[in-house]
Amino acid sequence: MYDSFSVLVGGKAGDGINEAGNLIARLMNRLGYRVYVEVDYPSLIRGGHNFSIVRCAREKVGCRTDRLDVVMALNDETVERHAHRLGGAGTLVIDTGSVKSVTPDEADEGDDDPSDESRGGDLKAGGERGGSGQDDSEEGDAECIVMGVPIAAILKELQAPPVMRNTCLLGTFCRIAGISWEILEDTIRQHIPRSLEKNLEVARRGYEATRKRESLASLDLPALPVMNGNEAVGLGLIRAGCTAYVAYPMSPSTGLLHFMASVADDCSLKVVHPENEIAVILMALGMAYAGERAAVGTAGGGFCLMTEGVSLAGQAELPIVIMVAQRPGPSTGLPTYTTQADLHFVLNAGQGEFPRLVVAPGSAEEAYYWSAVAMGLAWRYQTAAFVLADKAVCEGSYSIDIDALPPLPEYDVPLWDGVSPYRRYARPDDATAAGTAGTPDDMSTGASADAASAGTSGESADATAAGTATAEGSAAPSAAVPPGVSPLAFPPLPGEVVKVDSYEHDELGVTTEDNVETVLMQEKRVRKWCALEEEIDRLEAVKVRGDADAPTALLCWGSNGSVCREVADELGLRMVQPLVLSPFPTRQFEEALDGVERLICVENNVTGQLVKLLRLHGFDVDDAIRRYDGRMFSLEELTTGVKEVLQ
Amino acid sequence: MYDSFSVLVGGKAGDGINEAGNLIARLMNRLGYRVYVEVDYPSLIRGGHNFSIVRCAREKVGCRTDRLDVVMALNDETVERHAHRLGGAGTLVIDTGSVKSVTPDEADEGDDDPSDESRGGDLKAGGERGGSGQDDSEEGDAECIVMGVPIAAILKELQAPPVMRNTCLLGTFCRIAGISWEILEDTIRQHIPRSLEKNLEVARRGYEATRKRESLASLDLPALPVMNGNEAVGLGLIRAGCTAYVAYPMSPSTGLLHFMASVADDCSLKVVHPENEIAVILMALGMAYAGERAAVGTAGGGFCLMTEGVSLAGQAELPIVIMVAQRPGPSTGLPTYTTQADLHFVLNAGQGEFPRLVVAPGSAEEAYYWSAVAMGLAWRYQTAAFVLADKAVCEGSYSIDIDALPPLPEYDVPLWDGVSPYRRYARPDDATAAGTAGTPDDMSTGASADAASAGTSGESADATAAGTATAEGSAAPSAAVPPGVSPLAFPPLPGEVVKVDSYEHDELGVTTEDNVETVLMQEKRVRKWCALEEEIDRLEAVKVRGDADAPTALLCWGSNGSVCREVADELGLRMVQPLVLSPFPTRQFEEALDGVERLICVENNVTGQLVKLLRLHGFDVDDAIRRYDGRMFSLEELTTGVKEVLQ
Amino acid sequence: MSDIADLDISGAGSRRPQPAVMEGAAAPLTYAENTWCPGCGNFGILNVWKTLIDELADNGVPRERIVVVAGIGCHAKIADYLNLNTFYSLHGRTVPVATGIKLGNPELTVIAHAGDGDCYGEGLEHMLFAAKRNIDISLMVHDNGVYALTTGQYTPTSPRGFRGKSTPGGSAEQPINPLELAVAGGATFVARSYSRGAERLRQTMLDAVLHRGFSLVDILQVCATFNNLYSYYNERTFDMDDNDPSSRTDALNRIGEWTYGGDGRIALGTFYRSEADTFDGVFRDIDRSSFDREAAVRDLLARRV
Amino acid sequence: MSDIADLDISGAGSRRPQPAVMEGAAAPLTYAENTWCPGCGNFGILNVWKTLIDELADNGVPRERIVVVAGIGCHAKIADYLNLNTFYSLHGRTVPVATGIKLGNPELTVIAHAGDGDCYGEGLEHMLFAAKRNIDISLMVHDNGVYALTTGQYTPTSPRGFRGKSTPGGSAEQPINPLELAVAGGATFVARSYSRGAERLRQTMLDAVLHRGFSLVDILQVCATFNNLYSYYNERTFDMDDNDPSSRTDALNRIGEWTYGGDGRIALGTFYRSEADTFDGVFRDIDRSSFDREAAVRDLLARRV
Ligand SMILES: Cc1ncc(C[n+]2csc(CCOP(=O)(O)OP(=O)(O)O)c2C)c(N)n1
Ligand SMILES: Cc1ncc(C[n+]2csc(CCOP(=O)(O)OP(=O)(O)O)c2C)c(N)n1
Ligand code: SF4
Ligand code: SF4
Ligand SMILES: [Mg+2]
Ligand SMILES: [Mg+2]
Repeated sequence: MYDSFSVLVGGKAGDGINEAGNLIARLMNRLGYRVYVEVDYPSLIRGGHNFSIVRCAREKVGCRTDRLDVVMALNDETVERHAHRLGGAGTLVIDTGSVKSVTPDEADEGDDDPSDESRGGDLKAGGERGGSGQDDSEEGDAECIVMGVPIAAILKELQAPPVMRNTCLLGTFCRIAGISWEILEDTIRQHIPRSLEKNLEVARRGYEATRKRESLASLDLPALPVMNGNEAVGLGLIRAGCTAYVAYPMSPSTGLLHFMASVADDCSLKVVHPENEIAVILMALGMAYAGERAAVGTAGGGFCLMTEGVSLAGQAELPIVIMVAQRPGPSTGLPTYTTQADLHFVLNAGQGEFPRLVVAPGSAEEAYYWSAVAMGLAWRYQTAAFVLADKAVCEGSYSIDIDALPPLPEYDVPLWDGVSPYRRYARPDDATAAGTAGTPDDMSTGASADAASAGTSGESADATAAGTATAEGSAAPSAAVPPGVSPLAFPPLPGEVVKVDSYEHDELGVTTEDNVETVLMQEKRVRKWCALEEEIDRLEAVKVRGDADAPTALLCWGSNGSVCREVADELGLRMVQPLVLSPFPTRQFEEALDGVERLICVENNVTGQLVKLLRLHGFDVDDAIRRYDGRMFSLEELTTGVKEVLQ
Repeated sequence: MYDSFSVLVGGKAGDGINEAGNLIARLMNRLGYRVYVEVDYPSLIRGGHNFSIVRCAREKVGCRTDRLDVVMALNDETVERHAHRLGGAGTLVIDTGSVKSVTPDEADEGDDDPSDESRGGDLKAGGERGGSGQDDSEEGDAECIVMGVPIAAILKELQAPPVMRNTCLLGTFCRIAGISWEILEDTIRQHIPRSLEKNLEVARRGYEATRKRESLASLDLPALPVMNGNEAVGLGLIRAGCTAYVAYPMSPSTGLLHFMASVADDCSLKVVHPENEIAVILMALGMAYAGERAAVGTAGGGFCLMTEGVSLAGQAELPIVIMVAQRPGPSTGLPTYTTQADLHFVLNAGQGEFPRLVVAPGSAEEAYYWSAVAMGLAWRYQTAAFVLADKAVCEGSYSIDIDALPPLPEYDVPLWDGVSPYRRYARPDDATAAGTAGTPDDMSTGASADAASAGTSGESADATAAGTATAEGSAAPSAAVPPGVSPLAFPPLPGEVVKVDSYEHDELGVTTEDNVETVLMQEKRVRKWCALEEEIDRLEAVKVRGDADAPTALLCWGSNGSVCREVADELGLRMVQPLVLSPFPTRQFEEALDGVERLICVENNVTGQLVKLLRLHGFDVDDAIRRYDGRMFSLEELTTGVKEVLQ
Repeated sequence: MSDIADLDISGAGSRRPQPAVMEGAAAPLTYAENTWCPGCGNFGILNVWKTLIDELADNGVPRERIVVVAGIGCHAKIADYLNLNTFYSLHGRTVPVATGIKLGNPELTVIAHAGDGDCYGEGLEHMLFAAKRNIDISLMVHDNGVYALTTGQYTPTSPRGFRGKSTPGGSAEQPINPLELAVAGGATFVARSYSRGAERLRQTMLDAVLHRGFSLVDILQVCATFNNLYSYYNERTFDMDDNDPSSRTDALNRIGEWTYGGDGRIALGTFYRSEADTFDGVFRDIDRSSFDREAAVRDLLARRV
Repeated sequence: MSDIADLDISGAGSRRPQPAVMEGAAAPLTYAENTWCPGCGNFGILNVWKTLIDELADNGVPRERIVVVAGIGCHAKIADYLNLNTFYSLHGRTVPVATGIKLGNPELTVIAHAGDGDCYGEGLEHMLFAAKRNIDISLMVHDNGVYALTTGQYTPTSPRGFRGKSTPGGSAEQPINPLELAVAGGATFVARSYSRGAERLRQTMLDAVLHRGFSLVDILQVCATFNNLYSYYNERTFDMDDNDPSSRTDALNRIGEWTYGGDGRIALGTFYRSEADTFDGVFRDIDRSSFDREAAVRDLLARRV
């Protein structure tokens, strides 16, 4: 089912490896393949080893295979580190101008018959050649066919600029893969429209320099857009009404800033890049006060500087979407690699207690959908909503099909009726709530001794806190005003004032230090939180794939969603992936685990952050598979790892 | 056992209420009483209602009682809010110049016989008159004796400045309490040495204006110093070698800055107040690099700005002590009130995974002891150590007896031997550790599939990670170099360099993005963490008081330690208080709960942060009592609350 | 069961405090009790607001279009007192908040009230970037030379030797000259005023608010409790009447006459004023009326096939 | 069982990478591979260091007393390359780290290498406070007018209209003039240099390091990849030889001649230099030799009885 074809392009930083990978991906996409591109590069502009792995399949995929079909090497290091991953039928393409460690096999040019005709449309399954690390060079040289292309010479001859190296590579790839010149030309026309003629000439020479090795047939599937997670987050935000994006560049979130800036004019977006991350979040909150749907994006260190603003959003009840793109820490760490080590930081960032939504998408599609949800819920509940991404999702490119997603929920924003005197922090539901339980006297001090046992029996909190709104509007729950939520309005408002406050405050938004008022406001915020918990239960907050009845389940979050799904499919396991991490979708999770006897948690961190989150919600994990070197799991690595655990 | 005597002084902000309370405390202290002073004031400089409650007892106490013996009112609000807390035998003293709502009872001045001679040395137990809020004014006026002192008139007559109002009050208090003029004079000589004669004159007039109501005898106990938590933290830091304190003012941590600044000259301290909290922590880390034992202090919003520095301390392995003083949030919240709502923020602040120590003292003595421990362990393990305090501890004043504490552990700092080439991040124990378990191949990618099951069986992690050092030096464990710790050295170091780095790095401190090196460094940090976990197990990291065999236990942390101990003693319960919250002292905690059938958790927050921490470590709580209006529990409130839970 | 707070949090309603009654939409002040110390210079600034509201209306800024942003400190309580749109923000962060509001809706008139610790200390960079961008907001700094609300420490404008609670031996630092920094940073309106002298202060604040672009008014606001400089200022301040606010050089010279300490005479009034494009201008033209989000998304996707 | 990471984390030792071998204590550079782009101006700065080390030694600063602090950005890799004491810190935070090191041990000579995004953007306030305090550290700003390591966005010194990836339509902001801000902030040594012209750069860096007090050298460092200004600078730069660095007015005038963009000529050299007390001086006298901590604690307690 996941039979796939994998191409690796490797070279030095500055060689345009990333773009080359993307071009190949787009080309395969035109043939109807679903693609996934993983990019691996160090934090520097030139030099250093970069590579891009393009995996193509009939089904949507989201992880690399160790086994490669084609390796295109622009430097010796690529040959050294990756050529051994090629199977016997694989092809190593070298730029003869820069690769010196191997020489091309005797080329019988013109022979266009591939040795393996059966390949078209019937890709080999990866996984036969498991291995433990993508740059592990111990397995010795592969026995594959080596083909040479004198890229520099070609460019020189045609007086083409160095950037056209990629076009040349693309031509070469097409010939090897048995893709027709027409499709290649088409792709170039769309994606490299500048200097078209020259590009076509260069591509032609790359095409002619090699010979056919495979026959990748067109599939009868529609071509899908290819997009990385950063762009998909942007798209989801825009879809859900985002009008402003504010950010300071920081890997791996920078792509979202670049994307938003590039589409600002087309999408009526205000994009601002201020002096630092403190200014970022405070500007965004200022915008929210004025009625703009603002989002911000950052990574670890930049997020640290935003935490004070996060807490302000909690107290002032201002909506904001924050994308946090995880990269390995602590501190500056490994800026261009991946991790899942900021979960508990994001769950707890900012002083005090207030509602927050945390969603963790694991692919471009999920990034689109859940970013839109985050924007909708941030505004409906007037609080901070996080899109917790990781580098693998942000910078990995995926085929994306938004029509395959469930329809996006449309979230109402409770607005002021324009009649009653405007109070920014009105608590219209105080009275309703008061009817339910508790004695006034306890609550006057915020001490709730008698409510305590309710906490452990666990019934009354549910019934009261989150129950009020649904009782009133259960038919169209998202249209009613949720408990704890005050209707919004924005200045100018003739005859009224809009006051927001970082201090504890009364309903108008005037500072108070009164103990009763404090209790009421603390509880207002908790009521919103409980309502938000109910709200997310209406979504598919926990995804179950693979064999939904299998007693062994792989559990994961974020970018591991794809690789786990594939391994689960392959080994006949269940795959469980919570998409919402706060409020935790306990009910759905329980349901997802129904019948599970063994739970294996897969994460990219060292302390087991999802395991800890689950323990907090009463779930135990049986086994853990972790990786914390900044790299993703390959399909084979995880398959082997899971098999070992299951032995 | 806790029979006590309580005096409340109330007035407007700016009236010097705090100082008045402290003077009374010092006076009682000279009589051999143990005192506790709670201060309650809003976040403003003038106006608004302030009060100080001084509670005196034979035993050490750390919470207020609702029942009051003497109320000294400098404004009508004090009478209105607090007079009803006086018992029939209580005394209300009013400044006749400013209090108009009541008039003094017929005063038969000169009658020095108290109505209740038996009182001296045999204080009444508080708690008979339970109530739900300290400023609850619903119970109607108390029937007590009202005495008047014309403070303003006295000062005017003697041409004394307004600050001497407190001296006058003190005189009045002494007469009422039956304290001899000699003791009063003595206290004034020590604590108000400026304008001594004038002060004595004013005190004498206050003394003579009223009459004796009690006879508080001198106890035959030594007088103890009275100190608030902020000062005690400072003292502990200084004791443990602190050489620099860097801070930006923020309630309720400001007192620590003021204290350190005031003793800087005497204690060879470098005290710096920089432009903001970002500069604070980065300066402190710069100092640590240069060899200074630096500490910083802040509260919620300021701590947000330090989180990036916290993570830097983790990666660069720089020692630092951070006092975080909790005040109610979110955001600016209630700056001068108390809470325990930043626990999980502090436990998780900063991107990435690295060791951190979090101690939570609940009194001045604990603040002293655990701040010293924090400084010692920060340096021994080269990481961030937190003193997580709350306003109640920081600004509450306690009798402190450092000789009653266990001796302070002296923590060795592993230093460079001066011989081998210096490597700031040397991992001498790699080899040792490698012998124990795991296959190299897993670890090369940081994927530890086969180690996973060990995690759940829970044996190997212990044996390997934390075991290496103790095996080598079990006799004097704190002298050996703990696993994962690299010996320290500071520039200048002729012939060597000291490189620290916020990126992932190799042993010398040069940046790396290598996957193997990354894994080794991640594991080095985890090894330190596990060693730290072992280390804290050698301390009394979990305190058990009350009836240590009782099947019902009150569980708490921070400032609730005192009130819980008292309630436990009174109701025959066990009291359990973890002093270390990270690494969590699981073993000791388990032991502390041995035989417990019912666990009641008392906290000042709304979401139950300690409950959640316990759940994370496998412990469940049966009942919860919480308060989240910014105020502490009084003895009576908590007693009532616990009784209700137990019904 | 909810995992959020395992508590029943619903019982407080019946003890709900009655909100204090507002005097009506036209009143300049809310019901909030004023807690500044007697003699505090902040009263002078608040009083100016009472007339400023109407004056602004006369100048085409109806009160509902005014937004006041405050930091944290004594000065900031003005947010509670003013019966206007307000954003009571964070210590040191008035400027980015005000900038965001202005960018969010350029039709609003945004005025930030900040403290000297707040805006010349904690968040100095923001003021300089507001100046650089020439964002059309006004910054009123209640410059009392002290962190007042935290009970008296030196600030960036305290003179060397200032004995605050964090520098009991006297501060070792020279004060900054915030006006010089603002001009160097690109501010297009820079003035100094004094919390005493309502008419002068009113005029300067009005000019600053009506100025198109970033304006800074450094208001010598006396803290009666922790840094009582009334007599110092009364002796030294004077109204400039001979300066040329259009000349940057002249402005810098006049600004340099007094360096926040010492014996110089203290000029009050507008030092500098110029015209330049504003940053919020960039966003004025955005018109979303015909923007179809679904179509835009599909179009962006199509480009990535 | 440990609660920290329920993993066996001990197996990696045998794959331990061999640390690269250092050329010895006397080598100016470490074994770290240089990854700057060909033609990058950072090479010019690194090259100066090779001779600067010995020159500083000749001037009484032995190499072990030198500490180099770096931010995060292309410039900051200098921390890896230099075989000196280094603190590779955070983006925007070189100055407080350098300040802390100097306060921690005033005998050290502390030099911060920062980027323009780093130190004029993210953490601008710190530079101004270092100037205010006149802390004896030197700040070398690799001013390439671009966030290079994050692949090309405008910085505070990029000219208006700069088309970076965050401002594809052109930046709407005027650049700051960091030298003017530094002088306004109180810096006692302010210079500009160019990554081309080793001799000039060496002299300026040496002067800055030897200066007692806060010194700023704004180095026009060309980013060959994202903002190649070689020909722009080559045409416009010249060495000042007629200026009076002791005159603040003269300095400000010369600094104002070129405002980080446009067609002015670009003066290189030292604009301003003056003498003043340094902040680290306050802490020089601390002598802890006879300090008995136990006794001090008991004494402080006794005062509180
Ligand atoms: C991030 C942060 N740090 C510190 C504080 C504590 N704080 C509140 S007000 C204040 C000082 C205010 O001084 P200033 O800005 O001069 O205002 P003033 O009180 O003098 O009007 C400080 C430090 C805070 N609220 N937030
Ligand atoms: C707090 C924080 N924000 C953002 C980043 C991401 N970041 C790394 S380098 C850099 C830009 C560096 O630009 P500059 O300081 O000019 O240095 P250059 O690369 O041009 O030498 C940024 C924004 C970071 N590391 N930390
Ligand atoms: S402390 Fe100072 S600034 Fe604050 S209200 Fe009092 S006088 Fe005004
Ligand atoms: S990107 Fe620019 S600054 Fe960075 S190394 Fe390359 S040329 Fe130098
Ligand atoms: Mg101030
Ligand atoms: Mg730069």
